[in-house]
Parts: sequence; C-alpha cells; structure tokens
Amino acid sequence: MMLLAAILIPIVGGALVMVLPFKKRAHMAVYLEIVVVITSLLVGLIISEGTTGRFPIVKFVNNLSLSLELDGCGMVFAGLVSALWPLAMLYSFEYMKKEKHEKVFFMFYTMTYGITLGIAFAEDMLTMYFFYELLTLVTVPLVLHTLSREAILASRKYLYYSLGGAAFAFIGLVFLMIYGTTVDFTYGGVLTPETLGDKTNTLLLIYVIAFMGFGVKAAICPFNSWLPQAGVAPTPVTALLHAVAVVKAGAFAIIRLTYYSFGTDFLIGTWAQYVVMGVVMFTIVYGCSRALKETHIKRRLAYSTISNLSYILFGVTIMTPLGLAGALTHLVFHAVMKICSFFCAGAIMYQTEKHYVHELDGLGRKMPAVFGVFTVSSLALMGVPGLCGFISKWNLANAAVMSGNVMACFGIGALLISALLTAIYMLSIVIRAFFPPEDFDMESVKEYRDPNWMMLFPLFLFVAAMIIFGLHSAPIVQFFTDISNGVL
Amino acid sequence: MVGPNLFINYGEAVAVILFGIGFSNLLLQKNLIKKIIGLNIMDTAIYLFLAEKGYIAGRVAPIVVDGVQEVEAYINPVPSGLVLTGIVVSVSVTAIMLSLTIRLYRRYHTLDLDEISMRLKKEGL
Amino acid sequence: MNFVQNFPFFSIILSMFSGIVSSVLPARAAKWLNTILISVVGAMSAVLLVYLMGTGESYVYWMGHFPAPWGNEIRAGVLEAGMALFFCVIMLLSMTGGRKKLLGEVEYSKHNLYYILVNLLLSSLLALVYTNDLFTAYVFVEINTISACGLIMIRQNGRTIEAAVRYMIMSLLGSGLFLISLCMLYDLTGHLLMSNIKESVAVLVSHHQYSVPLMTTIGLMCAGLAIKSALFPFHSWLPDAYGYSTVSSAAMLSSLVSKGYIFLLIKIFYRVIGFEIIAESKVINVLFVFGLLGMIFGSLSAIRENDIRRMISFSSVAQIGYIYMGFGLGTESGMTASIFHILSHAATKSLLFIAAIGLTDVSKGSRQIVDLTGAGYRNKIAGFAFTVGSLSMVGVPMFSGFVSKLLFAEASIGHTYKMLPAVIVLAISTILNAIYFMKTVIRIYVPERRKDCEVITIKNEKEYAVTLVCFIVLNVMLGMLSQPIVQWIHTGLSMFG
Amino acid sequence: MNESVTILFPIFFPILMGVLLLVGKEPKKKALLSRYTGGVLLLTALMVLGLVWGKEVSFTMFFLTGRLPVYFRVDSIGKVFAFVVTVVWVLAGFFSFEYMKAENAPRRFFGFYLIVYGILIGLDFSGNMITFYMFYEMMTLLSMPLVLHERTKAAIMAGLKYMFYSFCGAYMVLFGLYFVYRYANTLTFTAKGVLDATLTAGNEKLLLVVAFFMLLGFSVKAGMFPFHGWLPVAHPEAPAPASAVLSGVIVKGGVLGIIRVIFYLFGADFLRGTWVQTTMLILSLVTVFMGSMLAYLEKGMKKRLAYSTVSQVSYILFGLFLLDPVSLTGSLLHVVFHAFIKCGLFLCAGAIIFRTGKRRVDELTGIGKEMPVTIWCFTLCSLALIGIPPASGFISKWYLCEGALHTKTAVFSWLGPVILLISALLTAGYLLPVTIKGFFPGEDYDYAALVKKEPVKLMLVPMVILAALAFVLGIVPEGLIRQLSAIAGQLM
Repeated sequence: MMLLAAILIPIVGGALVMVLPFKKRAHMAVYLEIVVVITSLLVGLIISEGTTGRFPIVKFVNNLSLSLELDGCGMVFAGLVSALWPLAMLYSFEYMKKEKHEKVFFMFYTMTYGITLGIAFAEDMLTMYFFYELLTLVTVPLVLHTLSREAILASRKYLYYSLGGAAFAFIGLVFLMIYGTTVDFTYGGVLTPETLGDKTNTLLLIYVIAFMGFGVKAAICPFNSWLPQAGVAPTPVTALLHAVAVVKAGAFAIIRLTYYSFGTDFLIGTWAQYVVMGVVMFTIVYGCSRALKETHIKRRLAYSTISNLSYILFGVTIMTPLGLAGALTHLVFHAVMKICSFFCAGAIMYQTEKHYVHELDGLGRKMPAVFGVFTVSSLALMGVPGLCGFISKWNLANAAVMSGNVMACFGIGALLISALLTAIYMLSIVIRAFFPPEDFDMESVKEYRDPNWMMLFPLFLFVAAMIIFGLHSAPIVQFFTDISNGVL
Repeated sequence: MVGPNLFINYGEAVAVILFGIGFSNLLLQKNLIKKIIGLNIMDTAIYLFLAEKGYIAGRVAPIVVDGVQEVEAYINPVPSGLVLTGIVVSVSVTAIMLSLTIRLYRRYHTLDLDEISMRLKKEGL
Repeated sequence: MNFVQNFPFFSIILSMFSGIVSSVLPARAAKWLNTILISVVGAMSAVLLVYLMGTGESYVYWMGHFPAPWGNEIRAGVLEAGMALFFCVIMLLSMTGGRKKLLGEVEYSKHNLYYILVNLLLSSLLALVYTNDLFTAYVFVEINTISACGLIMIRQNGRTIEAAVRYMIMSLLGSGLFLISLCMLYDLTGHLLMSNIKESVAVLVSHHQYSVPLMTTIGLMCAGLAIKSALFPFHSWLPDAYGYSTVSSAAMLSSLVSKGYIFLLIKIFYRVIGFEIIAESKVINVLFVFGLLGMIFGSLSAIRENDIRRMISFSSVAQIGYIYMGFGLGTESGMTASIFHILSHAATKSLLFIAAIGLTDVSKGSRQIVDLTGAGYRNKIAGFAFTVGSLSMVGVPMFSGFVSKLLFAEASIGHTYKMLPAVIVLAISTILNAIYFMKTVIRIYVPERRKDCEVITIKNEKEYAVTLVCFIVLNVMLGMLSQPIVQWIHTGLSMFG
Repeated sequence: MNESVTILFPIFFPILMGVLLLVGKEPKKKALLSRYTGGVLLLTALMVLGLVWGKEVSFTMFFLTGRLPVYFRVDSIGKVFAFVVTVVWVLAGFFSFEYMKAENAPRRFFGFYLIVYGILIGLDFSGNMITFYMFYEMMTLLSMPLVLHERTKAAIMAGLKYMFYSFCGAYMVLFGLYFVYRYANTLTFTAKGVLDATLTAGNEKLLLVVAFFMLLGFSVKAGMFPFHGWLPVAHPEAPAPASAVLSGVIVKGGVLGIIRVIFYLFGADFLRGTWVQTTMLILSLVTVFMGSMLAYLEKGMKKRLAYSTVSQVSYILFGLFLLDPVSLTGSLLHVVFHAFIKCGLFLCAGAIIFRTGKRRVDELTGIGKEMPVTIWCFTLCSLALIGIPPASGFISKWYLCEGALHTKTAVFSWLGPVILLISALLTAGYLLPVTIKGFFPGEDYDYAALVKKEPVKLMLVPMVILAALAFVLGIVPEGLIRQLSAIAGQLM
C-alpha cells in the first residue's frame, strides 16, 4: 500500500502543478520540494522497514497483474533515486529560472520520480515493462522542453529508440510468460528444465534480444546515439534522467532480466553470455573514445555515461553474485559521480553560457568551488583510490577475476583502457580550467562567479558522498553482497 | 481425372472459363465500361454454373401441372432461386457502377480510370 | 422460445425498415431516427448478450419456421451478440463524432440519404453477424458493399467518386470470388446452411473425397473476403476510400465494414469448414505470410505518407495484417487474439480518424502533417485523443493495443515455425508504428514559430468532445479490463465449434 | 612490530600545510612564503629522520572495502627511500626559494611541492600494495602541476604527456593487482612474496603475464624503454628545482614499485629464469645504451640530463632484474647515489639558467670562469655519475657488474657489464665537455667581458652539499653498503 502511495504522490503532486494557482514562483518551488521530500521520506521509511509483501494493483489479461513488491535490488534503486531527487529538484529550481514554461517541466519532472519508483518497486516483469514504457513517455516532454529543432529531433530519436527497444524487450517478457514458472522476479530465475524442453537455444536467442531491447535505454552500442543527442534537454534532466533515472532503469531492467528472470544458472557459460559481454566490452571502450573526441561538455559527459553504464552491464554479464554486487556498486556510485559532474557542467553553463571545452580556459580560478567539485568527480570517475569510483571498479574487476572467465579478464582490460581515456578527457578539462596558457588574459573571465547555494549545496553533498563511499564502503558493499547472494 | 469428367461437365468448365474472363476483365481493363461488362460476364458465368448444377437431365421444372408426381420428377429448385437472387444483386450493383461511371465521365470526360486518377493528382485534391 | 431470441431478427428488420423510412423523412428526423435506431439495436444486442451469457448456449432461429435444410436461419451466440453490441457502439460514436464534419461536407438536402445508407450498413452488418446461411451472407455482403460505396461517395468530389469506383471494383472482385466459391461449396455439399455444410464437409474430409476442390473453395473464399477486407496486396483502394470520404464514413469503413467481412470469415472458418480442417490446410499459411507482409508494408507506406488521414488509413492496412496473422497461426489463442484485435483496432482507429479531423479543422483544414504544428494546443481534446490513440496503436500498456499485442505474441509462441517470424515482425512493426505515430504526436505538440498566421482555437461543441472521451474510455477499458473480454471471446468461440 | 600513529605525521603534515598554502591567500611578503615552506620542510624532515632511525613501526588507518586496509609500515627499503627523498627534497627546496623569485606564482609551486613531498613519504612507507597504488596515482596527479608550472603550451603538453604515460603504467599495475589479490592471501608487503602456493598451482603462466604487466607498468615511471617518451619532455619543461626532484626522486617511485613487486609480492624465486626476467633485462639494457646515446646527441642542457636519467635509472632496473643479492645492493646504492648526483646536476643547470639564461650546452663556453663554484659542483657530480673512482658512482656500478658476472643469466652476465661500461664512456662524453669548455674556453675567449655570476649562498649551499655527498659517499661507503646488502640479504 505504502509502495503505491510512494508512486502516486509525486505523480499526482506533479500533475497538480498545472492546476494549482501559484502566486509566486517561490511557492511552486516550495510546494514541489515538499512533495518530493515527502516521497523520499516515505521511500526511506519503506526501505528501513525492509522487504515488503506482494501488493497487486490491477488484474491484467490472463492472470497477469500489475503488482508491487520491494526486494533488495528494488531497495538499492529506490533508495538511490529517492536520495538524489530532492537535491536535483533544489538544483533545478535555480537552473530553470532562465528557461521558459517551467510549469510543464516541473510537472513531468516530478511525475518521472513516481514512475521511476514504480520501476524500482515492480514485482514482476509485466509491471516493470509497464512503468518502463511510461518512463519513456513521461520523459519525452522533458527532452522536448526547449522546443528547438534539435530538441524535436532528439526527442523523436529518443522515442523511437526507447519504444523500439521496449518492443524487443516485450518479446522476452512474453517468452518468460510462456516458459517461466512465473513472471514474478525470483532470484535465480524462473526457468525450469522441464519447461525448457528442447527450446534452450531459442530462449538464449530471446535473452539476447531482450538484453538488447532493455540495453537501448542503457545505451549499449549500437543503440547509444540517442543519449548524447538528448543532451539538448535542460541540465537537470540530462543529469538526473540521462545519467541516473532513465539509463539506470535500463541497467536495472537488465539486472532483473538476467538474475531474476532468466537466471544465471541457465545463462552462464552459454554463447548468449559471451555475445552480450562482448557487446558491453565494446561499448565501454567505444563510449570513452567518443567522449575523447567530443568537445561539447555535456555530450562528452553523456558519452562517458555510455561507457560507465556498460561497466554496470559488464558486472551483470559476469553472471556471478560477485558480478551483481559489483554492478550494484557501480550503479549507485556512478550515479553520484555522474550527476555531480553533470551538475558542475550545468552550473558552468548557467553562469557563463559556455558549452564547449575549449572555452573553459581559466574558469577554474573564477569558479573554484564548481571546478574543485568537478575535479573530485573526475578523479572518482577515473577510479583514483580513496574515492568511490575505485571501489566499484575494484569490485567489478575482482568479480571478473574470481569468475575465472577468460573473456571477463579481457573485460578488465577494457575497464582499465576506459579508465585511462577517462583520465584524459576529464582531466584535460580540469587542466584547462586551472592552468590556462600563460598568455591567457584573466580579464576576459573576470565577471564569472560561483553560483548560489541552491546549486552548490547538492554539489558539496555529492562530493562528501563520493569521499565517504570511497574511504569507508564496507557496510554498503556488504549490503550489496547480501542482495547479490539472494539474501534480501 | 480430367479427360472424360471434364467433357461430361463441359457446362461447368465453360462457366469457370467465362468466370475467368470476366474476372480478368474487371481487374485489368482500364476502361470503366469494359470493366462493368467484365463484371457482368463474371456474374453470368456463375449463374450458368448454378443452372448447370441445378438441371438434372430428363426432369422438368418443379411446377405442378398434372397432379403431384414424386420428387424424382423435378429438378432441384434452389439453384434457380439462387440465380434469381443473384441476378437481382448483380443488376443493382451494375446500376450503381454505371451511375458512378456517368458521374466520373461528366467530371473528367474520360472513362480511363488511370487517367482520371492522374487528373486528380494534378488537381491535388 | 424466449422472446429475447427474436431480437436478432428484429434488429435486422428494424434497421432495414428505418432505412427505407428515412428516405422520405427530412434530414433532422432521419438523424434522430438513425440515432435512436442504433441505440435501440445496441440495447437489444446487449440484452441478448446478457441472456445468452445466462443460458450459456447459442440458439438457431428459423425464419418463417421452415426447418433446415430448407429454411433460412439466424444463429445467435455470445460472440455474435457481443459483436453486434460493439458495432452499434462504435457506429453511434462515429456518427456523433463526425456529424459536424458531415454538415460541412455534404449538402444538407442529401443528409437523409446518408442516414439511409448508414441504416442499411447497420442492417447488413447485423445480418453478416447473425446469419446462418451462406447465400444470405452473400446477399448482405453485396448490400454492405453498396452502402459502403454510397458512404464513400456521399461527399461529392472527384476523389471520393474515384475512390468509390476503385472500392467498388475491388469488392466486386471479392464478392465474385466469394460467390463462385459459395456455389462450388453448394455443389460439393448440397447445402447452404452453415451447420449442414459443416457436417457434410466433415464427412467428405473423413472419406478424403474432393480434397482438391474443397481446398480450392476454401482458398477462393478466403481470397474473396481478404480482398474485401483489404489484406495487404489488395489494399490499393483503401487509402483513398478512407482518406477522402467524410470522417464518420471513414471511421465506420475502417472499423466496421472490413471487420464485418473478417467476422464472416471467422464464422466460415468455424461454422462452415470446421476449424480443425482449416488449421491443417495450407491456406492459413498463405494468410499468415500476407498478414506479416501487411504489417510491415502497411506501416512503411504510412511512414512515407505525409497526409494524416491517408497515414491513418495505411496504418489500418498494417492492423488488418495483424488480424490475418492471428488467423494464420491456426490456433485457438491466435483466433482469440485476432478477435480482440478486431475490437481494439475498431475502437482505436475510429478514435484516430475523428481526432484527426479535430486537428485538421484547427489547421485551416490542411491535412498535411507539417501544417498540424501545434494543433494539439489549439484543440486540446482532439490532441489528447490522438495521443491516446497513437499510444494504443504503438502498444503502450494500459491501452487496448498493448493487450492485443500481448495476446498475439502469446499465441505465436510455441508454434514451431511461425513463432520467431511472428514475434520479430511484431516487434519491428511496433517500432514502425512508433515512428510514424509518435512523429505526428510530437509534431502536434510543437508550438509553431510563424506568428503571422492567426491562431485558430475553436470551441469544441459538446457532442464532439463527449464522443472522443467515450472513445478514450472505451480504449482504456479494453486495455485495463481485458480479462472478461478475453473470457467472453473464449466462450463465444467454444459456442461456435 | 608495534602500531604507532607517528607514522602518519610526516605524511599528512606537509600535505595539509601544502593545501593550506594553496587555499590561503597570497602572503604580503615573498619572504614569508619561503620561510613557511622552509619551516614545514625542516619539520617534516625531522619527523622522517626520526622514523628512519627509529625501529620498524606500522599503522593500519582504515579499510577501503572488504580486505583492503590503508596500511603504513616503516620497513628497511622504505627507510632508504624516505631518507633519500628527504635529503633531496629539503636541499632542492632551499635552492628553489631563490630560484622561484624569477618564476611567477611561486605560491602554487611551493604548495604542490609540499604536498608531493608528503605523498612521496607516504609512498615509501606504505605497507601494502593498495596503499602504494593510491599514493602512486596521487604522486602522478599532484606532481603534474610542478611539470606544467610555467604554463607555456609546451609545458602543458608535457604535463599531459606525463600524465598519460603515468596512468598507462598505473593501470597496467592495477590490472595485475586484481589478479594478485585473487591468488595471494594478502596484499601486505612481505619479503619473499605473498603468493599462496595452493591457489597459484597451475596458474603460473597467467601470473607470469600478470607480473610482466605490473613490472612494465612501474617501469613507465622509471622511464624504461619503450615508455621513456615522457621523461625527456616533462623534466626539462619543469622549473629547475622541480626537474631536480622529478629526475632525482620521483622516477625512483617507479623503482620502488618494481622492488615491491619483485621481492615483496611475487618473490625473486618465482621470476628467476622466466621469460619475464629475460625480457626485462633486455629492455633495461637497451634503455641504458639508448638513453646515454640520446643524451650524447642532445644539445639542450636539461634535456641532456633528462636522457642521462633515462639511462641511469635503467642501471638500477638492470640490477633489480638480475635477481641477485649483490646486484640488488648495487641497485640500491645507485638509487641513493643517482638521486644525489642527478639532483645536484639539475640544480647546477638551474643555477646557470637562473643567472645566465643559457639553456644550450654549446653556449656554455667559459661558464667556469663566470661561476666556478657551480661548475666545480657540476664537475664532481659528473665524475660521480661517470663512475670514476673514488666517486660514488663507481661503487654502485662495481656492485652491479659484479652481481651481473656471477649470475647464471646466460648472456647477460657478460653483456650487461659491457653495455654499462660503454654507457659510462658515453656519460663521460656528454657530461665532461661542459666542464672542459667551461674552464678552458680557449684562446679567442676575451677575459675582459668576464663578470662573476656566482649565484647567492642559498643556491650554492645545496649544490655544494649534494656534490660533497656524491663524492664523499664514494670514499666512505662501508656503512651504507652494510645496510643495503643486509636488506638485499633479507629479500633473497
């Protein structure tokens, strides 16, 4: 019941924005912040109470139903989202000052929260698919927001890709309905040898198809081109949705698909595993190299997101409990790092209207706070020990080594190459900002300042999170390990 | 199985051939009038077929003139009924087609369907 | 003999009669008559449905109390009654939705004629649904054709007439095939009543007699009805006919007329030939292939199209492809899926047509998609309705389209050869649908830059809005509460067998 | 071994101070800056020396995750390196007070200078591989500002190149690290290796590959062929004191890493006689020769010194890869000596540039007349580097050759010494001309235009000290040798 409430509050609350008459902008801000915070508190409460029972909403065609339940993975994703959303809200109030018709924006922005929670709480494949589709639809207006030509193109592309991906994921869903003992997520999978019969290869094929389908949202190569394009959306969207909510939803769905529906016992060691792992590894390197070439800040970050998402998927495709633990770790940690760096980029754009890397010379001197945070997040993304990025990378690589899977070992190579590239494309920005060429005249950037607290507060919080996770990650990693062993 | 049977049921054979002719006319002719003719050929072919089926050699129409004879004396009346109904239908259809044709001809002064549609494209309706 | 059992007969006769009557009525009265008629018939079918659900078995109604094999029969089962009800609902909504447009496009003097045609259409549809006699079916097929043709050409311009002619020609070809195959069947079995034919066909098959002629007959019959319901290669007439006729005609044509033929085909499968025989025959494989092709090519040509009405029409080519694909699976579940899709497509497609009209009206009547920029803001309800329709077409959960997609996929799985092609094509066609529908939706929600043109925001009259709302509700109901409907379809099919 | 927090002070005190210096505001007087830095340097130096003379202590800070503690320990090797670092750092630091007056943004320079000092101490005292890796990466990141301090296009490119190479190496190491973690029961440094025999059984091939990667990774920092590319670019670009410490000490970070990997993770016996050893020996020898050759051909002063670093550090690596106690002693000796010598040389070069602005060797005719003391220091250091007895270089090279000669490594036992000698000749070839030309400019040099350009005390003193060390350690090496050979004994 509370689960449903947690989903509905933001949806309804968001929808109300359009009808409620707000005297001042501030009122709306306060109202929305309250809605979001309440939801987050509710989610926190639910999580603290631990796993819940099954809660059916509506009965669908032949004994399929929409129903909610909270399990370990759900906890992670829900917790992550509910932790980030209020901060993102806070940030976006400041950011959206300069944008037009923000009511619509905030409506959808808040509703997305609910939908994302829905994905986290989904109890079976069908429910998740349901929210998954909704997520696409709700986020399209956000991409479309600026209504510029490229925004239209981007949102179109986004729609086609996501819906298309969903269509293929749908096949997987149906096959699970037929061949699985149930569509409910059960750790270790729902396929049983007697249901399989001689269909093994078909089902493997279907798994690959479904993987690709969900992978579209997780921006695996070759279905990633929508993500950088969607960068035309306002930064809060790019940061929260295209670095966390939406893309992570894709990764989350794949986790569900692999560990909770098809089951690793069925997949591990099959050609399907090698295919998906190969794709993922390629994406890791590909994303980084594209990021290196890209000079638009947000697009560069978007490409880096692409490769980092594939880190998560790499963990998933190892298909061992350790792998899942690694994946979850990176799921959470990357969310923090990437949203942080995106917010920095947003702050830079907001303050200076500069969008390209080569324009950033010497800004570090003028906006020390923002660029300091940016530096930390880039170090974290590189995986410098002492910051959270290192931990997740360590867990992933460790899982790869432990699995004794040769291809996984090459995967480590991919991870490290991408780490190297990350170092280059992130630090080149930092160096530019802090060490402009000597002949550069600081007068040209003299009027730029750090943004106000609404923007800075989230940033500092993220930095704190990165360092804390980096230095003392034992408890949370333990939590992930429990989940990945099917305890939770 | 062909040979003799086909020869015995030459009526049906002819009917089917006719049907083919009519069908292809209706399908392929450009000229509307010819299409309509094709339509009629097709329908008539079917009636011929039915009649062939209905007639049994050496029997009379099921009309009682000299006292009721046993059933064997008469042919099956149903096909005749079907033919009648069919004729009605086909006539009405033909009527509609013709009326449409007239309308089109008034508009475009041609009976060539393709040309008409080309004109329409030009009109850009 | 319960009184309720007369209802099918009553509704047919009533609608024919009122058709004749309204020829002498003034347009206004004709309109009311038509509205009342449709609602009454709908009510009757509803009552009948309830009654049949109660008794749980179908019944046969002797016209003039001649017993088989001489008499002409009406047969009513759950499926028939439900279909009749559904057709009535859709027709009512389409009429109310398109009425304003009708005023604009057809001169007032001709309105009563229009209502005549509508009533005739209704009667013929009902007859197709209820009759138990093949030849009667043929006759009403022709009536159906004629009235549909009338509906197309009632809006008098070159396009519609040309469309009408093309439609006429194609459907005449179809009915010709149907007729000849019907005669051959009569020749083979000596019966015209479905049930009797079925018995004798069973005998023939059991003795392996006449297998070739039988198959030919089935093939011809399927071909005929496929042509009439615009299966893929025979769809050339469709876009013009749906695209240029007045909107309520288009809605009815797309959602009722073609569906009537398809329903007849279903009846033939079950009641005339026997589903087992069909399932074994090669015919359904052909249907399956053409269904798949239709799903792809219909959508492709819809993508190329930049006239919104024609785009929607092409999409219904694709949808009909879905239905035939379901037939082609040759399984009970496939059939169920097809029947459900008949419903959902009918609901969605007429919704789309009517919403499209609302959008074009506020865009200076231009039907080019580019001119629809921002129409969604100018005519809110229409925009919303169009969006809902599109989502349902794309198969987003909680709308009807999703459920039928689900059913199709479920049905296709487990079939040895047809499984993979079916699901893959299903997915691809979903993407294609997404491409052209979502493109339009985004387009209508982009406010237009050009300030020079005065922004026309028309006040929707209640009737129109209410219609759209009803359609949306219908759609969502089909989407969310599909369970009982699927149940109903199952019982209906079991009554058929 | 007893826990004690004292180990943290020399590591984090300078880091903290450096950060304060960076975030704090520009001081009123330049002098304040240098006093502050000097104070911090001396204090830290004292602490380090305290630890170095004290007995072995260790301290576990906290756990990163699972079985990954951040763990410090003062062990014998660490002590040696820490000592070298301290000496060099302090002296170079004092030199830089004067030198940096010419440069802009001295505050930034000193800030990072202090931080890197702390990090190096941390590197030397880190007690397990994770901690080591952590400080290793930080060293790269934070020494980069020293490289691109002057912010010319060239400097920035050099900095990026430096970073790129170093991370390449670092990640190779990390790659190996994952596997070591798998096959070892701990990552804590323990003499003779940590590999768990039961786990490794059957996986030797894999582990050899892993070891190869790790060695390669560290040798990037040590500027070994084929990864020497960054060194001659990065070192000359930095201001003289920075290049002094870079060449003198930071490259030794790589050396330390290699020592840790060979003797503390895998164990010498695991590698002895494998293809890994052979490859590494070849590479190191190639580097020795190539480096000195390039230095010989190079005209720019600092660049020449940088190339010489390339070759000299590979002496050390050669000694290590021989996996022999004697040669190991030689390597350790060379670590110490080369640190002092090279630092001294760079400081001299810096002094010359500072006073005369001459950067090319052929401009230095008669420089000896202008700044005799500097050139004297330079000469002494050169002699030491060439290895002319009794200067220090001779001792280390002697040990290296001796070690090489009585190892069983087939061809290398004689090839090694030969190449070492050749490169020694080359060293003479590229260093002595400076002295000779400097003191004997020849006939056409007009003594009228001669002006004394001797730098101030603050710059002279460090140079003199270093030169003295370079020479004196050669004369009285017993104590040092005893210490180092004892260590070498422990490790094999």
